[in-house]
Amino acid sequence: MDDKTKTDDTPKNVSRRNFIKGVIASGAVVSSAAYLWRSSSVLGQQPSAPGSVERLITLTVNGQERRVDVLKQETLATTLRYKLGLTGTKLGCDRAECGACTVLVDDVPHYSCSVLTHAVRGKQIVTIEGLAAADGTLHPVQQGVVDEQGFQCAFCMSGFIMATVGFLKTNPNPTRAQLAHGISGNLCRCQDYDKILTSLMRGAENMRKA
Amino acid sequence: MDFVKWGLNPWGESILTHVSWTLFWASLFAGVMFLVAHGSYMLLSAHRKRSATETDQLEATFASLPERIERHSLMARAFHWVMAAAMFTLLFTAFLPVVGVKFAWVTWHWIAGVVLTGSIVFHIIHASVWLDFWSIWVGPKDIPELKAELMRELGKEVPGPKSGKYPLGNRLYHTVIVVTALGAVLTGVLMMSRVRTPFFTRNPYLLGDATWGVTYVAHGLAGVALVGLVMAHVYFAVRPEKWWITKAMIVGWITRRQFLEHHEPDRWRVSANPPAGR
Amino acid sequence: MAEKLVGQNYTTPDLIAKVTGKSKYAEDFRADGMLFAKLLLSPHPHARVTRLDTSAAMAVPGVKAILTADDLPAPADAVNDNGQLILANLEGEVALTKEPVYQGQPILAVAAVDELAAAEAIEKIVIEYEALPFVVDPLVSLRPGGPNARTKGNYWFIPPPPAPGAPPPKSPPRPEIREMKWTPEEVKEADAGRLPMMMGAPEAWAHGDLEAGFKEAALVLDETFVTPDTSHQTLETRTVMAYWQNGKVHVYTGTQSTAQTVLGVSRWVNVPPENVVVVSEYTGGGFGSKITGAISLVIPVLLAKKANAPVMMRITREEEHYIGRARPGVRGRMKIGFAKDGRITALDMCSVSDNGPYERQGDCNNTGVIASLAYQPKAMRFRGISVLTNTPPRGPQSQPGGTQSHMLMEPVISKAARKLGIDQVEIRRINAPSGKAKFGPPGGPKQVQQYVTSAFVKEALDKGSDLFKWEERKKNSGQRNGTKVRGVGVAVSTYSAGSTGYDGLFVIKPDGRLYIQSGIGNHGTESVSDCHRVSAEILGVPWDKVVVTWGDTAKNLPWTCNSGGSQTVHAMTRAAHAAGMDAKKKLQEIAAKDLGGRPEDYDVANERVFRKGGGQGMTLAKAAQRAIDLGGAYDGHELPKDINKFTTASATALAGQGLMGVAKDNYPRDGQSRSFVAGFAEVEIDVETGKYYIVDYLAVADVGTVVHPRALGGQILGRSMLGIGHTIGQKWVYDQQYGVALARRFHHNRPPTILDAPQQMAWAALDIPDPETPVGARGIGEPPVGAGACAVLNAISDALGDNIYQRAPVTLDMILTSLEAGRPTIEPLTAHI
Amino acid sequence: MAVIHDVMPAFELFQPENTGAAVALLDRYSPNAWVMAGGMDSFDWLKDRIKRPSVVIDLSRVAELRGIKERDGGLEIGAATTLTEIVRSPLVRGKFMLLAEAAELVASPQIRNQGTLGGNVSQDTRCWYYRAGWSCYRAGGNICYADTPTAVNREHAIIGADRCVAVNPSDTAPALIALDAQMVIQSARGERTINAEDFFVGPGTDITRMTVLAPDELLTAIRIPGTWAGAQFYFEKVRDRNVWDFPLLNVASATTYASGRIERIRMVVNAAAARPLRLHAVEAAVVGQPRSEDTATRAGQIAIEGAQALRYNAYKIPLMRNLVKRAIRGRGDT
Repeated sequence: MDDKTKTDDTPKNVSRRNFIKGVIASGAVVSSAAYLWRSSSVLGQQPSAPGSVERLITLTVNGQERRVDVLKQETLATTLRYKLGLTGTKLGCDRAECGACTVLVDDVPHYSCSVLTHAVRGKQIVTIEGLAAADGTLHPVQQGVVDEQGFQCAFCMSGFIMATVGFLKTNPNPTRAQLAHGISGNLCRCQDYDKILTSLMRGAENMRKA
Repeated sequence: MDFVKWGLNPWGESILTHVSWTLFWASLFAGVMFLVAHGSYMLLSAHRKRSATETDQLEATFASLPERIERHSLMARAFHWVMAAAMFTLLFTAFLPVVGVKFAWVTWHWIAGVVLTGSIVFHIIHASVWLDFWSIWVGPKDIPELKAELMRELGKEVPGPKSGKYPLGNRLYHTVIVVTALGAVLTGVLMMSRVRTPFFTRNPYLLGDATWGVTYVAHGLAGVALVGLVMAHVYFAVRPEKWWITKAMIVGWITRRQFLEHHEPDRWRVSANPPAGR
Repeated sequence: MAEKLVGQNYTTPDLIAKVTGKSKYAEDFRADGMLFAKLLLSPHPHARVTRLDTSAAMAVPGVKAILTADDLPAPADAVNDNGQLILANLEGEVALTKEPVYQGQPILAVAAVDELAAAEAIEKIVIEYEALPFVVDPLVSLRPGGPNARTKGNYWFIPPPPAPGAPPPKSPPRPEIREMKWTPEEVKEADAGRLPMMMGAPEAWAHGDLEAGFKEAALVLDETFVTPDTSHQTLETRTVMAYWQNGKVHVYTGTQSTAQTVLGVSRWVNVPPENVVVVSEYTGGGFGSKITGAISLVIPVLLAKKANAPVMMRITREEEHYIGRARPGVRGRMKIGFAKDGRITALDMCSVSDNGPYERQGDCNNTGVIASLAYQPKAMRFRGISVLTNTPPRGPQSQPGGTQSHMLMEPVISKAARKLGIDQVEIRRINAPSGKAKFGPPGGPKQVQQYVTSAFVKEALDKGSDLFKWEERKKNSGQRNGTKVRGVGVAVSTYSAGSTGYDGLFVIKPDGRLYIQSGIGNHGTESVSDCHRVSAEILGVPWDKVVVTWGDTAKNLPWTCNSGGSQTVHAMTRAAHAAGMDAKKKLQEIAAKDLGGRPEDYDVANERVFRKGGGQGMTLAKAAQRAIDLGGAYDGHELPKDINKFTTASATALAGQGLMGVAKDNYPRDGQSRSFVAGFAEVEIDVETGKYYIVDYLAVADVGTVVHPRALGGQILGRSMLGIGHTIGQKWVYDQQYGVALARRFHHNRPPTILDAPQQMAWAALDIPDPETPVGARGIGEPPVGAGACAVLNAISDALGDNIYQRAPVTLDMILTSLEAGRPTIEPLTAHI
Repeated sequence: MAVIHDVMPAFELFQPENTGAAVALLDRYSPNAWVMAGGMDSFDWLKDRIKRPSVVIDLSRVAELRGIKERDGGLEIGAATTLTEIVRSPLVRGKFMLLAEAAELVASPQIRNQGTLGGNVSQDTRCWYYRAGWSCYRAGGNICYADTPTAVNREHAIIGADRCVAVNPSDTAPALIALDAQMVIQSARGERTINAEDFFVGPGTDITRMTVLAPDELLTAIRIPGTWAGAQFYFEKVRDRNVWDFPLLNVASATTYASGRIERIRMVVNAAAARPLRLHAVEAAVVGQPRSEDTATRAGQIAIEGAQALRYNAYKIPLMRNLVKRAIRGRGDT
C-alpha cells in the first residue's frame, strides 16, 4: 500500500520515521519486567524531534519513585503491568469500556488503558497493590469485599475497588444508589452487581469507622 | 503524486475511490497554457478568410441566396445554451468545493446533471431527425480540407475546399466533447444511485466495489478534462475573428457574405428561400 | 459434628489474593525471554487464501517466528474413557486456517520481542483471498438457492439411531455436513413472517398424542419468536502464555476446569496428557466459553515450540468477539394448546438455531428438551435444525438452549394466561414439574423418557409470590401513571444440575492439617473450595486447618468434572463426601487397631477419632502419623482400583505423607439432576421514550441443600442478570452485504452495566435436599439465566400488552415504534440487526 | 497488506506548557499532527491504527486551557476542563445547570474525569461503519455503508443526511448551543470566535469533518454569555445502557417565561443529524404561547417535519417528537 495514497492521509512509514532508539532503564524491577515494549529495536533510529518528551522518566507509584523507560505512545496500564510488575491492574478491553484498569491519579479514578504514561509524570499514582498497609492490613474497602465475599471471578475487582476508593474521597457517606452511580464506570461480566455493591457499601462503612 | 486515490473496502481490499484533484489543477493549467499559446500565435497567424475578390465573384454567382442565411435553428440554439448552463453549474458545483469554497453542492450537481443528460438526449434525437446529422462529424472526406487548412495556417494562399456548415476545428472539438461529456453523463447517471434522489431508492451496491471505483475515476477524469475543454471553447467563442459564429449561435443567422467568405457553397447547400422569422 | 461448614458463609482461600491484586491470571505471568504473539485475522466471512508472502514480516527487527495453518497437527482420532474410538471431525474447528469461514478467524500468528514489532510485521504480510459464498443469517441459507456457509452444505447430518436390538457401532460415524433447503410452502410461510414448521428438520422427536392434545385445547396459540446471539464476553479474554521445558508443555490460561483442560491441550496440540501442565489459578470468567480452555491456546503453544521461547498471546477485546464464543440465537415457532385451566395439552415446536461455522451446537435440541421439562406438555412434537453460518463459532453459554427455550415459551404462556384470565403464577404452577417428572425425547430400547431426581417448582413459585407480594403488585400492573406504566412478570427456568463418578483426594498430615487437592477450576463460582468443605465437615476439621491446593495440574490433582452444565457442586460434593468417608473409615480402623474394639465403635469429630460416647481416642495428627507407619491403603501406597488414572498418578505422588482420603463417587442416583428457579420482576416503562427500568427482581431457587449461601446468592442474581441482559439489550449486529461484524465492542454489544441492573434484587433458596445425592446439593449456574430474561420479558408484555415484541432484546426503539403502530414493528426473522 | 486493529503505532509526542507553544506546534506539524486532550476519542483511532498522525500534541500540561472563570455576566470555560470539573462547578451549577446536567450524562465517571469539554464537542461521529476504518465518504471514499438496503442504521440520522448518514454524538454540544455559547479558536493566524451553532458542519458542506476546526486550529475556550443565566432548562438524553452509551437522541432547551407565556426559548436536539440541530421553527412557533400540553404537542409536530427514516431508525422520529414535547411540557410523570 506504500505506493498508494490512503484516503486517511497516512504518512508513509510514520513509525519508521519517528521511532526512537531507547535505552532500557536500569533498576532491577524495571529491566527484569520490561516486557512488551522492550524493543526499541523496532525500526528506525532517528533522533527525537526537538521539544518532544524524553523516554527515561520518573513516576510516583504507590508512594515510590520509579525510574522507567517509556515509549511516546505507551499507556499507563502497559507501564504498570509490563514494566513495573504491578499486574493487579487488569486490561479487560483496552478501550475505556470496562474499568478493569482503573487506577487513581492524584486521587481521581482513571482508566489507565487510556492515559499516556507521559501525561502522569509528577502525579501520584495508586494501584490496587498500594492500598493495603505494609503490615498486610487491608484497606477498609478491601476488607468490606472480604467481609461480604463480594465479586466472583474478580477480574474486574481491582478496578471496582480503586473506583470506590476514589469515589469515597468525594462522598464518604453515599447511599447505595449514589455509590452505584459513582462506580458505574466499571463492568462486571459475572454480573454480580448486587453482591459487589453490598460489599463496597460495607467497605464505605468500614472506612467511616476507621 | 498519484493520479488516483485508493481506499479499503470492508474486506480490506484496495479499491479506487477518486481521481486525485491534482488532475483538476493540471487541466486548469493546460487550458490556460493553450489559451496563451494559441492567443500569441494568432497575433502572427495569417488571415484565413477568402480573398475579397474571390468572394465578390462568388457573391455574383450566388446572388439568389438570401441576405441572411440561417446557421442555427432556435431549437439548436436553445439546446446549446441550456447545455452550456448545465455544464457550468456542473463544473462549478464540482470544483468550487475542491478549491475551498464549501457548500452543499451535491443536489445542485445532480440536478444539473439531469438537465444536461436530458438536453443531450434531446440533441441526439433532434440532430438525427431534423438536422444534417453527419455534417458535424469528421471523416476521410475531410482530409483535403485538413490539408488546405494546414497550408493556410502556414500562410499559403491555397484555393480549394473551404469548410462545410461546421469548420473542421469546430467539428473536431465537438467529437472530443461528445466523448468526454458522454463519459461524465453515463458514469454520473450510475452515481445517482449512491445519493438520495426522487427517482429510485438509493442502492450503493448496484455495482461491485471495483466497478464503482472505475466509475468514479472515469467520472473524475471526464470532469477534469471538461474544465480544459470548456475553457478552450469559451476562448474561441470570444475571439474577434470567430465572433460571427458566436453571434450566429445567439441570433441564428449569418450574412450571405460571411457565408461565402467562410464556407464552400457546394458543401453547405443553402436553400434559396429566406429564413422565416424563426 | 464440631463445626457445621456446609450451609455456612466463610472467606474463600482465594479472596485475599484477589483483593490485594496478587492473584495471577494468565496475562499476569512472565517468563525470561518471553515473546509476544499477534494474530492476522480474516477480513472475509468465507474465503480461500490464494497468496501469502511473509518474507517482509520476517524481516521486521524483533520478529522470531510465524505460525500458519501448515504448522498445526492434523485432526486426530481419539479414544474415549469407555475405550470407544472417536473419529476426528475433518470439518471441525481449527485454530488457524487458510480457508476462513468467519470474519475475524485467525489466519496466522507472529511472535516477536514485543507487540509493536509483531503488529508492524502483521501489516507487512502480503495476503490475497478468493472470496467464497457466505451467509450470516440461517434463514437466508435455508431458502432454495441460498448460500451455504460451508462448501459441503449448511448443517450437520444426524445419523439415525441404531435399530433396536442391533449391536452398537464400535465408534460413532464421522461427523458429516449436508445441505437442507425449505420447500416452496415453507418459503411462503417465511415470507409471511412466520417461521416454517420444518417437517424435514434433522432434529426430530415427539411424545404423546399431539392431535388429541390440540383437540382437548380451549385455546391454541401459534407464535414466532427470535432470541439474540450473545457473546460470553468474559472480562478476561482468552489470553495464554506457554512454554516448553523438558518435553513438557506448560500452558498458563484461564479455564473453567483445571484437571480436564489437560485433555483438551493434549488433543489440540497432539501430545500425551502426561506431558501437559496446565496452570490456571484464577480465571476471569467463563460462562461456558472456557470449559476446557480454548482451542486458540495451541497458537502460543506451537509458536513457543517454533521460536523456542515462551510466548504470550494477549487476546484483544475485538479478537475476543471473534474467537471468544457466543450463545446461538434461535428462531422458534411454538404452536401451543391450553386447556381452560391453563394446562398445556399440546406443544408443537420448531427451532432454527444459528450454529456458527463449526461443531454442531446442542442449543437447538435443548430448546425442545427444556420446554418439555419446564412446562410438562401432555403431548409434544419437536423439530429443529442448527444451521451453519459464517459467523464466529458458538459455544455453550450458561443454560445453553435452556435460556432460548424459556425466551421462546414464556411470552406465549403469559399471553395464554391473559387470554384465559388465569393468574400468571397459577398457569406456571399448573404446568410445573414435580417429583420424578419425565422430560425430553423417548430413548433407549424401551423408548421411554428420562426423569429428574426431584423438582419443587410449585414450592418455589409459592415462596416467590409471597416474598414478592405478587398478589398486591399485580394489581398495579398495566396501570398508567403520567407517562409511566408498570408491569410485573414471573417465569420459571430449569437446567441440568449435576453429574456423577468423579474422584476426591486429600491427605491428613501429621501436622493435623487437612490438605485437599482440588481439580476444580477457579472461575468465580467458589466451588473450587466450597465442595471440599464436605470432607472437612465429615472429619470435623475446622476450616482454618484446611489447605486447598488448586490451579496447577503439576500439583497432583484428582480427576474432576468439567465445570460446565452446573455439574460441579453436585458431582464434587459427592466425590468429597466419598473421600471423606474413606478417610473416616481409615481413621476408625486405625483407632480400632491401636485402641481396641471395632472400627464402628469409633466416631470422628473435633479433629479427633474417639470411642463413641466419649472415652479414649487420638488426634487426627497422631492418626496421620500412624497411617504413614501402617502404609498400604492408609497413606496411599495402595489405591482403589476404580479411581481414574489421572487421580491414581496424583495419589501415588502424594503417598506416604499422611492419611490419605481417596475415592471415586460410586453413590447411586435415580434420575437426572435438574435445578429450577422461579423469577419475579417489576418494570416501569416510559411510553414517550420506550425506555424502561427494572424496579425489582426476585429469584427463588430449588437447588437442594445450600452449600455456601453468599456464593449461591451471587450465582442466582449474577446469572439472572446475564439473562436480563438478553432481554434489555445484548445482541450481535452483522452487515449482510459483507458478512462482517458491526458490533465488535462493549458499547456495541451492550452487556448490562451496574445502572442497568434492577434497583432492588433479592434471592431465596428452598434448601430442600435432593434425595438422590448424599449432601443433597444440586448445581445452580444455569437456571437463573432464563428466569431473569423471561421475568422481565413477561413484565413488559404485562404492562403494554402482547403487541410489542416478537424478538429479544426488547429495546426502547422496538417499544416506541410498536406503541405507535399498535403492532410489533421490528422484522421478526432477520438475524443480527 | 494485512490489517490489524491493535497496538498504537509510534508517534512523536509533544507536551507544550502553554497555548502559544501548542499552536506553534500545530502550525508546524499539521496536517500530520493530532491534538490530544482527554484522549477518549483519540485512543480509539490510534489503537485501531486507522489514523496515523506522525505527531501527537498532548494538552495535559497546558494549565491555561483548564478552569472555569466568570466573564462579563457569563462564564469562560477552558477547552481542556474535564467534564467532572464542569459537573461539580458551583459557577456552572448556579447559572447554567443545563450544561452540568448534560455533562453528567456523558459516558462513565472515569471518562468524565478525563474527557474534556472541548473534546466532547469536537469528537468524531461513532458510526460503526466509519469507525471500522472502511473508506466511506467521511473517510474520503465514495460510499455510505450505513445507508444501503441492508445497512443496520438504528443509530443514524433522520435529518440533514447528505450521502453520509452519521450523527453527532455529543451531549454537551446541544446544551452549549441552547446557551448561545461561543467557541474560541486559536491558530498561528490568530484568534477567532464562532457561535457554537455554527461550529458544527453537516456532510453537505464538509463530509469529512464534524466541525469548522481547521487542521492547524485549536479550540481553546468556550464562552457562555449571561443571556440565559438562570433560565428554565431542560435536558434529556435517551440511550440504551445507562452508562457509556452515546445518545440515541438528546434534547436541550433554555426557556424564559413572562406572565405564564414563553418569552424566549432556544431548543436543540442532537444525534438526529450530523450536527446538533437548533430547532428555529419550533422556537418561533412557541414564543408567546402558554406552557401547555397543546403548545408542547404542536412543537413536537413541527420539530419532525421533513424527518426521513432509514431502515432501522424510524423510532427516532416519534422519539424526537416526544422529547421536544417534554422539553416544553416537562417529563410529565406525576
